[in-house]
Amino acid sequence: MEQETAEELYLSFAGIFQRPRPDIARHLEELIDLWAQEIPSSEKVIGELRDFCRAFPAGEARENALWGEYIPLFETGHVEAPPYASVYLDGEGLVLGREAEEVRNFYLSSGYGLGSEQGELPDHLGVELEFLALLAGTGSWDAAQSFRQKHLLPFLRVILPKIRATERPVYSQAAELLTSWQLGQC
Amino acid sequence: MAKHYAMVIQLKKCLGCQACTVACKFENKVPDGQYRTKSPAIGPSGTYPHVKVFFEKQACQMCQDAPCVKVCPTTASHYNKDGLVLIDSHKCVGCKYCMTACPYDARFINKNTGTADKCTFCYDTRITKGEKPGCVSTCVGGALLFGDANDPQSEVARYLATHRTEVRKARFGTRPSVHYDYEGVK
Amino acid sequence: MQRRQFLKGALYGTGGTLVALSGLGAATTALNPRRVAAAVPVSRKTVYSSCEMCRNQCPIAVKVENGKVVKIDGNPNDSAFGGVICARGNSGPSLLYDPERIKKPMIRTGERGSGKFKEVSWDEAYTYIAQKLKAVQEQYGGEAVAQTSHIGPYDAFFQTIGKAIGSPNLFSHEATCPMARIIGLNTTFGTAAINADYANTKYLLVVGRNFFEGIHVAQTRAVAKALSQGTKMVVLDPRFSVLAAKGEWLPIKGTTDLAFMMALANVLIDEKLYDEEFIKQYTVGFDKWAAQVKDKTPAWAAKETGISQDTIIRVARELAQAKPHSLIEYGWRTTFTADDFQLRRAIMIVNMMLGNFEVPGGYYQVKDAGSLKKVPAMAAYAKKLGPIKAPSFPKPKKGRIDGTGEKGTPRQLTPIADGAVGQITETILTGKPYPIKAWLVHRFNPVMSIGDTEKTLAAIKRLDLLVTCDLYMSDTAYYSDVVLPECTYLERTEQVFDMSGLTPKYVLRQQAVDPVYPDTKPAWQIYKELGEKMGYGQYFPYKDIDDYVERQLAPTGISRKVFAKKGLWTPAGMKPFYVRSSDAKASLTLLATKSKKIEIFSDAVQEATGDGVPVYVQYPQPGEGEFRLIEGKVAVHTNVGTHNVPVLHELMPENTLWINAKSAAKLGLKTGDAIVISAGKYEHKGTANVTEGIRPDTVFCYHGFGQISPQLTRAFGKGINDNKLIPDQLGLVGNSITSMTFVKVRKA
Amino acid sequence: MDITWGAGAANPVIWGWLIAVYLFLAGIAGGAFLTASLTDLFKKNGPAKVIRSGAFLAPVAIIVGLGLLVFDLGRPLSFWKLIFNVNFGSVMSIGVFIISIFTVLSLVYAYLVWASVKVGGKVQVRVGRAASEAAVAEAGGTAGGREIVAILGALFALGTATYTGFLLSAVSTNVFWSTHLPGISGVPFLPFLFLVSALSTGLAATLIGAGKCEDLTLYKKIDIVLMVIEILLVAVLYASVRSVFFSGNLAVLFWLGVVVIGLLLPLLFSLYGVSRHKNLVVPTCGMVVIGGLALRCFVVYAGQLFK
Repeated sequence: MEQETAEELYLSFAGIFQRPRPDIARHLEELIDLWAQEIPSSEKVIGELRDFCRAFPAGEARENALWGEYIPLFETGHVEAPPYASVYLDGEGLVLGREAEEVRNFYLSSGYGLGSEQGELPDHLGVELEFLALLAGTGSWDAAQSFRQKHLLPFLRVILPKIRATERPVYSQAAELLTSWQLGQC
Repeated sequence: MAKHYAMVIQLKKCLGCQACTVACKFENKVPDGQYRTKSPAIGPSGTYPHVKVFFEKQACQMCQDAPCVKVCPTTASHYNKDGLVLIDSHKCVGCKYCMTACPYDARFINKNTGTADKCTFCYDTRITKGEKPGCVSTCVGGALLFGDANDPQSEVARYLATHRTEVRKARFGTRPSVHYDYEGVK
Repeated sequence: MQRRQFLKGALYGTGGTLVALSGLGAATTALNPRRVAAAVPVSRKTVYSSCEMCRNQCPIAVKVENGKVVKIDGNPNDSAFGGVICARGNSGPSLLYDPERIKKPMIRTGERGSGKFKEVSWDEAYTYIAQKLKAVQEQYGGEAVAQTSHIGPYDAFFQTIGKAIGSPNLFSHEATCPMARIIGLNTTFGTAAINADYANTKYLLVVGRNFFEGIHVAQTRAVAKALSQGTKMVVLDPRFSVLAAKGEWLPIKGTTDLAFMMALANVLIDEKLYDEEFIKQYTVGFDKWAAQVKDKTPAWAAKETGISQDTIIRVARELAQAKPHSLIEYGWRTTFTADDFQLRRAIMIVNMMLGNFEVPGGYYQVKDAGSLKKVPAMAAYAKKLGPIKAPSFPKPKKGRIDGTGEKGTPRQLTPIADGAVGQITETILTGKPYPIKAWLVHRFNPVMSIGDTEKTLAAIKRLDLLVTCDLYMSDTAYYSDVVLPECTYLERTEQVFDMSGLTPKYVLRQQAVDPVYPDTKPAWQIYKELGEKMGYGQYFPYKDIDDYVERQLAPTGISRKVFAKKGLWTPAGMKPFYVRSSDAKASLTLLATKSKKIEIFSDAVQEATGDGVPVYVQYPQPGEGEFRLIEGKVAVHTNVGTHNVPVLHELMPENTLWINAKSAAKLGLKTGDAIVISAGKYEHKGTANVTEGIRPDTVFCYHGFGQISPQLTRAFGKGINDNKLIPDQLGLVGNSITSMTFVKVRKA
Repeated sequence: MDITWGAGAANPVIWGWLIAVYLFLAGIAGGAFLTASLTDLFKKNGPAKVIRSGAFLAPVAIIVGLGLLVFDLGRPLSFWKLIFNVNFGSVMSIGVFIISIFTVLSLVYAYLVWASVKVGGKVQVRVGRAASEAAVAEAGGTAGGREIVAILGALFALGTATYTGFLLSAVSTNVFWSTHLPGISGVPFLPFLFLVSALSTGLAATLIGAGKCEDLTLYKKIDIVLMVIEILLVAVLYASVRSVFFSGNLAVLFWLGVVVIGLLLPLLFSLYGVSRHKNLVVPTCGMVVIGGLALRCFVVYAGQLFK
């Protein structure tokens, strides 16, 4: 896969799995186009995503709809799938475990730190994807591979099935697409 | 003279408050849903209004004739230089033979490591630093005494010399180092 | 490529979560996280702070490794704690790192109760709240805003908002818990700062309190210490609590404790066993009390209480024999009956008949700076904290909705800082005496704590604004318009607390780690920022909490470093101080009553209720097929606040209904059976726990379970929500009444 | 106070059905190997199908069994540590060596039998293979190496079958598992029971595998003897331990699985079959095998559920 495409894909998923934001919500259709083009996927998944866009035209309604799914999925709702790797990989079900520390150190060793504005934990799904986009963008393939193998994939293997199982619009489809792109299965 | 660490549990002072249960979890990073020490309620017995209940702290009894050490196929379970039964997790394969042999149900397979796990009297984290085990130092009721039974001046040795205590399941001849004082509860 | 530009702009621009570190370019791609991890030295420190897994603020020592809390112990520098902390205190890291905490301010987007929210910035949240409050204020007046909190350091900031708006309707949770005791003490001693010296008592009679399940580490340890030294303990409780298991259990009929107290007084007078000298020198109104208990014989009390006459006489004699080192415990949650405060007064009056005031093993007035100043020999130890000077608040235009402070009514006795929190829902629903349209809630959960859950929910639906600040999506937060995420106690510093006992003591809660979720904030900051947004900045005249602490400490000469090093301050060289330990006739200059006497007969109570000494009121007992529903605490949970904390939830995920074996047999119930508990208006499902450890006419469950916020994913719907069954009924002084609900039980 | 605070009770069953099946398969392997090798050694021109069936069954059963055992480990990938850390006081540690050697021997024996079949079946011995293989192939048809492997293998098969009993009986804190032979306190009971059951089930499984073939009367008679011994042993067990072990769900497993299906019915079938010269091998042996599995499950669970 080309460097640019990889970067774009990572960015697109980072955008979706980070907290809902007006600009991402506005450009959701473009993300769907990108996925439809680059990821071998079923018509059904893309169709469901497009249905969502039709049901919630860009604007506040769409943002609120995304929040309505994001919060119970990741935040304080039913918390069906806490988006932090430590919760799964450290066995204690808590955040900021060893995995978070290792990921943070990885960022540091690559020359990145967490911005203070967003206030996010290092092992948030969206942040890890964003980091890979950065590496892909700068052509740091070795680092990207190493990070992907050690941190992203083990995380994706646990969290993506959970997100898919919730059947929440947008998120479960995005998880489905990310699964087929990163884990090579549908 | 070699050390012989021992614990005395004065059941009448145990409030069943579970401070020890939780302290142990954090001191030893025990995975969720698993415990190195528990303090279940025994009873209530009797009939209204003449009722009794007490709590019995249960953990590894640090047997001097330990069935777990005897059966362990890899010598992972062993006596250390201070006479404690410990597990070398590098040698343990998780065959659970020790668990079938332990009459006190003190062992479990650690969800994170896959190896047998149990109370160590906080050997590495505390007692080698001259501190008392985590459960002892957080005991709200002051029910737990700990020290070197071979040192006649120790609190434990003096207590054992002056009180009638019992060991659990003495019929198995395991010679535990954890002594129970049932005075006032039975 | 357009979308590429968009994506880059969106994520790498100002919006990016990750930023390149200056100096290290992205060129450093030779990655080896292990090496990096190894290169970072393990930094270890211990931060002395104060626990907040419940309200007792026990001093703790927080072990921090590489910026992460790994273990919490009791603060070993405090001899009352000796490095000990309870299960809840131990589980702090489980709360701190829980992925289910709320992390950002949220504004409701769906219907109330739909659970649909969006996350917003703090500024948006403040703006939203400020606008809504202004609207309410303009339309209905500042008094239409009610505020409730549990009670704690945050009140200094939280309540400032309401005061600045001009609302008189600020409430604590005290009415649902200890308020009757506070009033009992206020009206007898002129202050509620009366503590008991449990560790040194020789005989302890406990009235319904449960030190070993409702754990207050210092007091629980003191009681345990007394027991281990041979102190005899008698426990009056319809249920066989863990405390009862450690002493003599007297399963008293519910709501008849006052009869027991009066009979004790009757015996003590009849057999001339009370401390006449003490009564003469230090008290007023004893004759009126003596007249009141004259006919309250043990035989009479035996019928009332279900405890035999002989036992009552024996307990009275034993108390007298051990006096003055014997004590009758004054209670913790004091919400048994409508006139519960009179029971608390009666308990203290019988205590005074034992002459156990200001002696080891008895009661004493807290030796804080204020009281020590009144004792010349001790005045040097009094180091009063500095005030935080701010302009005075506007005077509320109307009186409180609950009548608190109204002369000539029982509510004149209600502390103005607490009020009758149970009144709020009634007022919202009826609009009487005037409408309440906005409700600010801080670390309190009215849905689960003000009796009648359904009524509270109905009231919430009538509000224009409900704001809740909490750690979790509590039941109340779930129905709120705005939810504000506070950071936990481990992530914030707070003002100095006065925790004086037999000596003065100050404790400081000190931030142990940076907020785990960076967008959570401490209360002081939240309300200062909200206040500033609303134009009330002048009421928050400090830069930050450190500035606040500096101002508190300035006049005392105590250095902040003392707290960094030890976590607390007590005057060096001062021994526990009992006024009467060496001189039984020493004058009690520290007494806070106007009469300078202990008021067995209280003019204030006389004025408020017409009963200057406690008068026995007979309350109904459960009829055939009915049970009195009582509730209590468990050692591993706090009220309704910890049931979703992972470790504590694991230890006790749900409660059961205790029912006596004989009563259960009549109903054909076995342990584990699904049951329905009916309180008439409402029913609740539950599980039966058949036991010998409860009166046959009583059922019991632990409080705080069966939570109704679906967003408390662990605790949701597990067990019995007793609060749904208990009506929102207020006692004379506004206290909740929680021991007078009768229920029927049937197999589900 | 049944539901109070505090940690709940742990699951009493530490070794579950995986281990029971492993013990069962190890027994089958031992019994099958013995059936094959003893036939091979002592019955000149014995039924080749029996030899073949037993020889092939043994390695398959033991390897599947070991697979289950490894799968049941807390750390399956570290099973090799069992070989490098030895505790001579531990029955399991010794057992690891017995079973490992037995597995190797059973594989070699199976190969030799397979090779001989090829020779017998006029399959060309390929030339140019490794010398050892050639030697083995050469030895194929006749005694020589195969005899040695058969003798050694038989010893280790005996060891394996007995070991499964010793593994449990060595847990001295488990009242049921460590039951002694009545009157002889030093001698554990389970090894005998498991050995007899192993022989019986191994033989039965081998006969099923052998299919229709020459006269099996001798095997059927041996099987009857084994069943009678096993019935006696089970009766002794029943009489010498507390009845609680045979209660609850386990009562069904014991009475229906072990006693009726595993012993009484096959015994009746066998007697009937032998006396009437009817071929009832498959149903009879099938029941014996099922009974053997039921016995292992019963013993493994009973020892843990009731303490």
